[in-house]
Amino acid sequence: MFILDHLWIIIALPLLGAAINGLLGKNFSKPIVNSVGIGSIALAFLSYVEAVREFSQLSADQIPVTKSYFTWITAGQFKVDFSLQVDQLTIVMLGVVTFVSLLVHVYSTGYMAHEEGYYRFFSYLNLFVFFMLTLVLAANVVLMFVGWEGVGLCSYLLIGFWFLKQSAISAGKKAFITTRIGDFAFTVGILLLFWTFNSVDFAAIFKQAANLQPEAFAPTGVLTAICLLLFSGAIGKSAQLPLYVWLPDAMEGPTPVSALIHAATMVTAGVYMVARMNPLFSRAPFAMFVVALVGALTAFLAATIGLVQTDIKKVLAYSTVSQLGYMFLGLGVGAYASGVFHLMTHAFFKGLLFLAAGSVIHAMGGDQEMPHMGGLRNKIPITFWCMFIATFAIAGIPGFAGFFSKDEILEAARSGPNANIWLWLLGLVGAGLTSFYMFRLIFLTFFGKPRYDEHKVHVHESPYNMTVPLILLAILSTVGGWVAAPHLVGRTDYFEKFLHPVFATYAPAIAEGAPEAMETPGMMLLHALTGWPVLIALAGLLVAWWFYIKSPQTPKKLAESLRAPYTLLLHKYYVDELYNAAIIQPLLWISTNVLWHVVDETVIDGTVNGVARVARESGSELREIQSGNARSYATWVVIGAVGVTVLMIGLWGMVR
Amino acid sequence: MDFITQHPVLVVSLAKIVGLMFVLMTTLAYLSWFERKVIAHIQSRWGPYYVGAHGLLQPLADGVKFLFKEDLTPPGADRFVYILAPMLALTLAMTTLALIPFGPPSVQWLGESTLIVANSSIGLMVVFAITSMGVYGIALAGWSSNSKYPLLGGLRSSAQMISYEVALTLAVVGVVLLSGTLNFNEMIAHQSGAFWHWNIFYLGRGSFPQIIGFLCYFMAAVAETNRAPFDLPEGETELVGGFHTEYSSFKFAMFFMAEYANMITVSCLATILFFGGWLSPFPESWTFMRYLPPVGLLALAVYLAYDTVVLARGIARIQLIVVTTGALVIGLACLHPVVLAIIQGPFWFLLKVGLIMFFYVWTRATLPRLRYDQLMSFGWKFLLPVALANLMITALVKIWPLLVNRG
Amino acid sequence: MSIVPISYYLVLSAVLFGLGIIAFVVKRNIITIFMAIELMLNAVNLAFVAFARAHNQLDGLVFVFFVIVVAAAESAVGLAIIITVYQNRQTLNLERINLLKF
Amino acid sequence: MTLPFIVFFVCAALAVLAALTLILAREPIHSALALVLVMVSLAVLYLLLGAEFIAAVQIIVYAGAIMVLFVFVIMLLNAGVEERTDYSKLAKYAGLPLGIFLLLALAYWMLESFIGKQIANGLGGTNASVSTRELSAQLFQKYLFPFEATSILILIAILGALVLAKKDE
Repeated sequence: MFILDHLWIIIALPLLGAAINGLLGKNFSKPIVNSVGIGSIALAFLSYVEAVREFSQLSADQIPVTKSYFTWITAGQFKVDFSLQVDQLTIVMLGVVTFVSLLVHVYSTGYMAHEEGYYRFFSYLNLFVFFMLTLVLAANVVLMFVGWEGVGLCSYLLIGFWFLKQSAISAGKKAFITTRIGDFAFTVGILLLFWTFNSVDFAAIFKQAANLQPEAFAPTGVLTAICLLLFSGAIGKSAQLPLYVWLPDAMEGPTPVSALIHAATMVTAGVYMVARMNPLFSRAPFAMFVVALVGALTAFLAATIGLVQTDIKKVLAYSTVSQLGYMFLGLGVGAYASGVFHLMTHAFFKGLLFLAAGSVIHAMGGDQEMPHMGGLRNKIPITFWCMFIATFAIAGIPGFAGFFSKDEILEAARSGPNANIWLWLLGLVGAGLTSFYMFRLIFLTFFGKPRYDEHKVHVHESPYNMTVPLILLAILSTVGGWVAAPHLVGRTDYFEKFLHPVFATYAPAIAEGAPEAMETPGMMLLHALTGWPVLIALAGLLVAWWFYIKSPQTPKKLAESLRAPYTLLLHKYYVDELYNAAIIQPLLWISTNVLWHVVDETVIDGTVNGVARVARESGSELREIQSGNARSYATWVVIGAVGVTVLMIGLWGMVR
Repeated sequence: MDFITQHPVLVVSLAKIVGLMFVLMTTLAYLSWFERKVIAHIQSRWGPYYVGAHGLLQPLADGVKFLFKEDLTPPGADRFVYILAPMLALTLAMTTLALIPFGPPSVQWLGESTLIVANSSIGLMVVFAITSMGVYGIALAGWSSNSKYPLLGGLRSSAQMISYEVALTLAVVGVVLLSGTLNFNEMIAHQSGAFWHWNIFYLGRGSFPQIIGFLCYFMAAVAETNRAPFDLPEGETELVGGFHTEYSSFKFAMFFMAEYANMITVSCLATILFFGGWLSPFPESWTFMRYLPPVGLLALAVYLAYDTVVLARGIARIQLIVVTTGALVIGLACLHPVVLAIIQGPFWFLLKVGLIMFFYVWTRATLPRLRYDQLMSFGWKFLLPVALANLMITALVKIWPLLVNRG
Repeated sequence: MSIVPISYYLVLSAVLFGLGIIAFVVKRNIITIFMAIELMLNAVNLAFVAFARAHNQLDGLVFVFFVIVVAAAESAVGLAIIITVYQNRQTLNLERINLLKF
Repeated sequence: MTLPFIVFFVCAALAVLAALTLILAREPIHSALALVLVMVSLAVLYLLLGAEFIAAVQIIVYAGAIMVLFVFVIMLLNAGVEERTDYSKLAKYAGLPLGIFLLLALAYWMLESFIGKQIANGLGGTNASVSTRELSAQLFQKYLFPFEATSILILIAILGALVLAKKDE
C-alpha cells in the first residue's frame, strides 16, 4: 500500500519536474530538459500503475481511500485539509491524465524541437499535469478548486506560449477571462456548498446529501442552485454554450498543448467535476435537465460550425466542443458512466487527432489551412493511418472506441432513466454532422491532388518520437472501447461495473421500471449495429465522400445556393461579435467612464489626496510645537501631568 | 524637663560626645607631633625638641600660631562654600568616630554602653556613608577658592577618593561575609579568642584569612585619606599644596585635623575589622596579662622619672615632673580592679590603632609619591581586581561546607 | 513613643515632588534640571519607604534600592552626555541647545 | 511633642527649604549642595522609618557618589552662574503656576487619600527597624532576576559613559 498511503508522490513528481525545469532549465541542454520533463511524468505514470495494482487488492469497503496530510485552512468551523482520495473514478481519470500527458511529452520533444524557451514549455506542461492531478485527486472541493484554477493558469501560459504573437496573447487572455466567468459561479457554488453542508469534504457532503431527502431542499431549491452554479463552472472550463468561444482561439497555442489540455484533459475537468458531484446532481432533476440540454445544444451547434471551418485545428476544436457536449448530454440523462467512458475514449482519439494534425502541420511546415493540403496520404502514411483510425473512432463507426461510448450516451438519451427524445434527436443529428466534417477533414487533407506548391513545401514524415505516440493512441482508439462491448448484448459492460460504486453509493432510490420486452442478445447486437447512430454516421461518411471526392464542386454550389446560413456558420453564428457588442463594449464604456473617471479619479484619489493634504497642513501647523526648546516640552509634560491629576482627583474622585 | 527624663539617651550621648571631642582634639594635636617625631627619627633627625621636653609642647605652639595667623579669603571666592568646605571636612571626619567602639559594650553607665557613642546595627555602612561624604570638603574647597591649582587639586582628590572608595569597600566586604553582620561589636565578638582568631589570621572551617583583604584595605585607605604615597591632591611640587593652597590659619588647621581624624578612623576600622578590635591578643586563660596596662604605664613613669632626673633642664624638668606624676597616678589607679576592668578594652584598642598609625607614618616616610596616571591605573587595574578576587575566594570558602554537604 | 503618621511622609514626598517639577520647568541649566529629576526620584523613594513601612513589607525598600541603582546608572550616562554636549556647544543653557526642531 | 515628631519636622523643613534653595540658587554648585542636603535629611527620615540600610545606601550612593559626580562635572565644566533666558514663552508663563498647582494637588491628594488616613490610624505601628538580613534575603531570593538585570544595566551604563566621554581620536 505504498503509493496509496503516499498519494502525494503522484502529485509531487510533476511539480518537482516543473520546478527543476522552470528554475534551472535555462542552462540545461535539451536532453536534460527532456529527461527531467518526461522522467517525472513517466515516474508519475509508473506510480499510477502501482497504485492501480494496490487498488485492485482493496476490498469494497476500503474504497474510497482518503488520506489527509495536513490541515491547510482553519477558520472557525471552516476547515480544509490537504487531503487526497482515490476511488474508481479517480483511477480512470488518473490513467487518462498520466498516460496521455506522457505521450504528449514524448511527442513534444519532436514537435517543439526547434522552438525558443524549450525548457519553459516543458516546465509549463509539468506544472499543468501537477494541477490536473491535484484536481483529480482532491478529496474536497476547495483543493479541487485549486487544481481547477491551476490548470486554467497553465492553459493561459501555454496558449500564450509564443508570447511574441499578438493573436496568441489575446487568445490566452480570452481563454482565461472567459473561463473566469464560469469560475466565479463555481466559487459561489463552493461557498453555497459549505453554507449548506458545513463541510467541503466530498464524503461528508455526499453522506448528508444521501441522508437528506430531496424534499428537504425542494422549497429552497438550494441544491439545484448549487448544482447550476457548479455546472456554470463546468460550462466555462469545458467550453459549453455559451462560453465555448475561447476554445477555438486557444488553438493559437502549440499543437501538443491543444492535444493535451484542450482536448484530452483540462476541458474534461468539468465533466469529471459533474460526475464527481453526481450525488448532488442526481437530487436536482432540473439541474440535470439543464446539463443535458446545454450538452445537446452544444454538441449540435458546435458540429454545425465545424462543418465549414477550413483551419484543420479549428475543425478539431469545434469537434472537441461538440464531443464535450455529448459527454454532458450523457451525464445529464443520468448515464454518468457513459459520460466518463466517452471522456476516456475521447481523450484517446481526440488527442490522437490533434497530435496527428500537429504532425500534418509539421509536415506542411506550419500551414494549417486545409484548402492548401490534399493528397498527403502517401507522403505521410503513418500519420494518415493514425488519423484515419481516429476519424473512424470519433465518427462512431462500429468497432472503434467512439462507437461504444457515443452509442451508450445516445442510448441513454433515448431510453435512459430520464430520457428526452428531443435531446436524443439533437445528439443524433450532431453525430451525423460529426462524421461528415471529420471525413471532410480527412478527404481534404489526405485525398485528392496536392493543392500546395511542391517546390516550396517539402512534405516529410515526422520523426519517431512523434509517430510512436500516434501509433499507441491509435491502438487505444481502436480497442479502447471494447471494455464496453457487453453492453451491446444487453449485459452491463465492465467499465460501468467498475465505476458502479461511485455512482451507485449515494444514488437516490428510484423505482426501477421493469425493462420492457427483453430481446435476445443476437437481436440486440443487430439493433445496436444497425441502430440510428451507425446509420447516420455512415450517412455522414457517404455525404462527405460525395462532396469532396466524387464531385468537389458541389460544396461551392451549395454555399452559393445557401449563402445566408453558410456565412452564418462561417462566422460562427457571429457569437464573438455578439458578445463584443452585448458585453464587452458596455463593460469597457462603464469601466472607462464610470469606474475610472468618476469612482477612481474623484472618489478614491480624492479621498487619498484629501487625507494626505489634511495630514500635511495639520502637520505644518503642529510642527510649531516642535520648538526645539526642551523647557517647552517639559511644560507640556507638566500640562499632561496636571490633566491626569485633575482627572483622577476631580472626575474619578480617587481621593476618597 | 520631663522630656530629658523621657530620653536619657540624649544626656548620656551628650556626655560621651563631649568626652570624645576632648580626647580627639588632643589626640589630633599630638598626632602631628607623633608623625614629625617618627619621620625625624626614621630620617635620623631629632624632630621637634625645643618646645618643651621632646617638643611635647610643639602642638600647642602650632595651635597658637594657627589661631593668630591672618585669616584671608581670596578675591572672587564663593564665600559661603569657602567657609563651608573645611567645616564639612572636619565635621564629617570626626563624626565617624562616634560609631567606633573603644571597648566592650559590657562597660555601661545609665544603662548605655559607655565606650561607644552610637552603637548602630549597621555601623560599618554608616561609617562608609559618612566617609563617602568627606569628598565634598576637599572638592568644594578646591572649587570655591576660585584658583587654578586648588581646582585641579580638588578634582584630583575627588576623582581619587571616588575610585579608591570602591576598592576600600570591596576589601571590607570579605570580613562582613565572614562575620555576617554590620555591627562593630558583633564583628569583634565574632573574632573573640586569641590573636589567631582575628579575621586577618583565622583559618578555620568556612573561613579565609583576610590578609589580602587587609593589604588592599590599607592601601585603599592610605589613598582615601590622601596620605603619602598617594597624596596627589596636595602634591606640593606640582600643585603648590593642592586644594588647600588658598586656605590659611585655622581653616587650614581644620583640613589637617580632618586628615588626621580620617587616619584615625580608618585605623580604628582596620583594627575592628581585621585585628579583633578591643580584644586582647592573648587567650582568656592568661589572666595575668590583664595587668599589662598598669605595668606598662608604670614602666613609662619610671623611664620619665629617669629622664627628669638625668636629662631635663628648666621648664622641661617641671613639665616632665607633671607628666611623670600623671603617668604614675594613672598606672596606680589602673591597679584598682574596677578601673582595670574598664581599661582593658581601650588599652588594646588604642595600642593596635597606634601601631597602624605608625605604619601610616612609616609608609609616608619611606615611599615616594606616585604619578597621577600610575595612581589611577593602580587603583582600577590592580587594587580593584585583587579585592574582588579576595571577595570571591572568601565567599566560596564560606559556602564551601554547604556545597560539600549538599554533595 | 508615638509614631509619625505615614500621611505626613506622603505629603512631604508630594511637596518635594512638586518642587522637583517646578525646578524642572523653571531652571535653565541642564545639570540643574538633571538634579531636579533626581529630586523627584528621591521624593518617590520617600513615598516607597513610607508605604513599605505602612504595610510592613520589604518590597518597597527593595524598589527604592533598585531606583537608587538605576539612578546611578542614569546619572553616569546623563552626565557623560552633558559633557559631550558642552564640548560641542560650549553652553549649558538648555534654551541655547535647540537644534532639534522643525 | 515627642522626639520622632521633632526629628521629622526638622528634617522635613530642611528638605523643603533645601529644595527651594535648589530652585532659587543661581550657582549650580549651590543647587547641588542643596540637593545633597535634601538627600541627607531624607536619609534621616528613612532612619526614622526604620529603614537603616536604605538610609545608608541613600547617603553612600546618592550623596556620596551621584552628587559627587554632579559636583565633579560642574567643576570640570566650570559651569558659571545660570543665565535666566526666557525663549520659551510657554515655560515662562505656564510653567510655574502649573507646577505649583500640581504640588498643591498632590499634597492635598496625599493628605486626603484613603491609604494615608488608614495608615495615619497607626497601621504601620511597629517601631522595630527592618533588619538588613531580611532585606538581603528579599533582594537575593525574591528579586534575584531584577537584581542581575540591574547589574547588567549598570555595566552597560559604564560602557556608555566611557564611549560618550572619551575623546574621539
